[in-house]
Amino acid sequence: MTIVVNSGVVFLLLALALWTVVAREAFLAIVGFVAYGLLLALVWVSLSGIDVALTEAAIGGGLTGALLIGAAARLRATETEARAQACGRPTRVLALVVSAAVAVALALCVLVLPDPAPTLAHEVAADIDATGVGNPITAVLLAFRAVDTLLEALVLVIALIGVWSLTPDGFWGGRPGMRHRANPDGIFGYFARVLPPIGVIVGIYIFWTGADHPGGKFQGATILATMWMLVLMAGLADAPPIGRRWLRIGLVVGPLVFIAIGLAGVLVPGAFLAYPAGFAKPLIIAIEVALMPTLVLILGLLLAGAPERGARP
Amino acid sequence: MPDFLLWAAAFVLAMVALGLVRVKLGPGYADRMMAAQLLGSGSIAVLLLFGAATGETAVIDVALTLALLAAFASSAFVHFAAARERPAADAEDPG
Amino acid sequence: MSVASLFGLCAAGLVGVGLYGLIVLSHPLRKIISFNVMGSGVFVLFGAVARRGAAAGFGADPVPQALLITGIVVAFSATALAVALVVRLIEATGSATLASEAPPRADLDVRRD
Amino acid sequence: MSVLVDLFTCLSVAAGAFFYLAGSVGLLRFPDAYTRLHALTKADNLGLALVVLGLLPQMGGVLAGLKLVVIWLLVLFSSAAVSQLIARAARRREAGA
Repeated sequence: MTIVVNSGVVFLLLALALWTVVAREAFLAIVGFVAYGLLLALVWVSLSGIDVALTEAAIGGGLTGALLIGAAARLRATETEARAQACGRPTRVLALVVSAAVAVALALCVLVLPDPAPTLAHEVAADIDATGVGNPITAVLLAFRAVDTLLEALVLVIALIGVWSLTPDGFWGGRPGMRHRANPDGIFGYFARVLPPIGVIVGIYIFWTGADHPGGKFQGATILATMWMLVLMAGLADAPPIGRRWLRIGLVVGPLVFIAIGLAGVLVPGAFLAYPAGFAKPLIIAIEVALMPTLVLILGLLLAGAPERGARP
Repeated sequence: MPDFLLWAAAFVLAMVALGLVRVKLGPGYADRMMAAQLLGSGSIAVLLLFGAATGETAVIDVALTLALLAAFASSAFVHFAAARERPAADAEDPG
Repeated sequence: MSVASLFGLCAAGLVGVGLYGLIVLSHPLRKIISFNVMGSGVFVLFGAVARRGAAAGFGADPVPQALLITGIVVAFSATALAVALVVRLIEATGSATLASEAPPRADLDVRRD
Repeated sequence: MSVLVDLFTCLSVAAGAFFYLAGSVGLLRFPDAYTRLHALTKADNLGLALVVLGLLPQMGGVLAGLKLVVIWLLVLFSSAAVSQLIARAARRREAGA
């Protein structure tokens, strides 16, 4: 019976993917992409990945959509020029052949996947009690494969440095993005005053519930970051100058605590990122709490873009 | 009972698909900006029905996140689509 | 057909569609969107593999799922960097072309004020 | 008792699904953006309300039920605000054109 819902989801998903490719304007393509991202959350629920569904709903639907739509609004003037350079029919046919071949090859691979499938679920089930957390995904992210999560946090910091390095020389240390002006007494201002308090509670709830149920720091941090951006878009507050000391400290506190706990693991249990027996859960919570502000700041500032005005408001 | 809820989920999904036809046809920007809203309320209902049918209560948290983020995405759509309509004094001047 | 194979085949289709858009579309922003569609196809494929690994009371293998969460966040950060690069490129050169023979504008550095 | 509860769920969910149908038909058939917006926001919100109402007795605990109601209120609030914003943007565009 679930097959009817799932087939419907697959059909809509492929239709929306085609839409994002064939749409004439970038704005329309992004509308399709956001709808596609929201629908992907349904896919993850069907694939028993509630944690992934939460991440996809937050990042795929909301954050990426807002990032793209902001860029599209600024780049609108260049679209006709790009359309004029569209590639000719031979290239299109060749692209069609190549991408169809890739799709068919992948589909064949899906059909011949080994049976029974290899799985690490038994190992996770055997060792999850030692970590003290109930959610297997959190156990993998912060205990069994903690080094991946550490590197991911570093990737985020480096991406932000990459975005900031695009700052024009005169504006280094200035405020990212453009100053949004909206009537603070208008509907958007009202909306941006009422929604963030609710969003902050939901974000912290999703973060906190991640220890034992689906949820966690990435999902919670994304919700908090979008609420911050909502306040900025409504013109109720301005983005901080990137030179601020508290900002810089907030950006590195998470990875530094993570690395410090990892190095402490070298001394006591004898391996990088190993937790002493019985202390796994408090250490995991310490890392998560320290990573939370870093993730909120980085995700929000990635959305805001490179500085393009001075530090004065 | 679960079967009925799944049928209802499939039906709502079909209705969302029908609504998306309008979004695709346009003609105005307003019709396009409705997409995130349509998908928001539709996919929340599908998620809740699906979760109730399969007994997966954590799906409610996904629906909660979706409700917040769909609201954020649709307001961002309107904000940026409207910002580029206004003259250069407002948003188009990077400094 | 099982859920995993259904979404696995869907993922293959998504990768194909995304790849086509990545090659054919000329505006860099559109290329980024197509690349994201292709990337999500890869994620769904990996998710289908995780679903097949359901065992020990879990609905799916938790290790690939944790990697997927990492992957989605990293994909977002890469997208943000790419978008920032495109915005800066277009504001510096006034043109959306990625073709290498396009002459750079002489006033490339006027913004250094 | 349980049969009655299930019947209530079925009726309420079916009524909710009907309002989704009404919303989509309105979205397709109404003549301009404002009436289409009206069809989408009002009908879909009522549809979601009925679906939530029907699912409430199926939820195991009070917390889950409370979250369902919060979701509905959130959607109600955001679609009320966003539909206003969309309508204003459409109006400005008309006035400007």
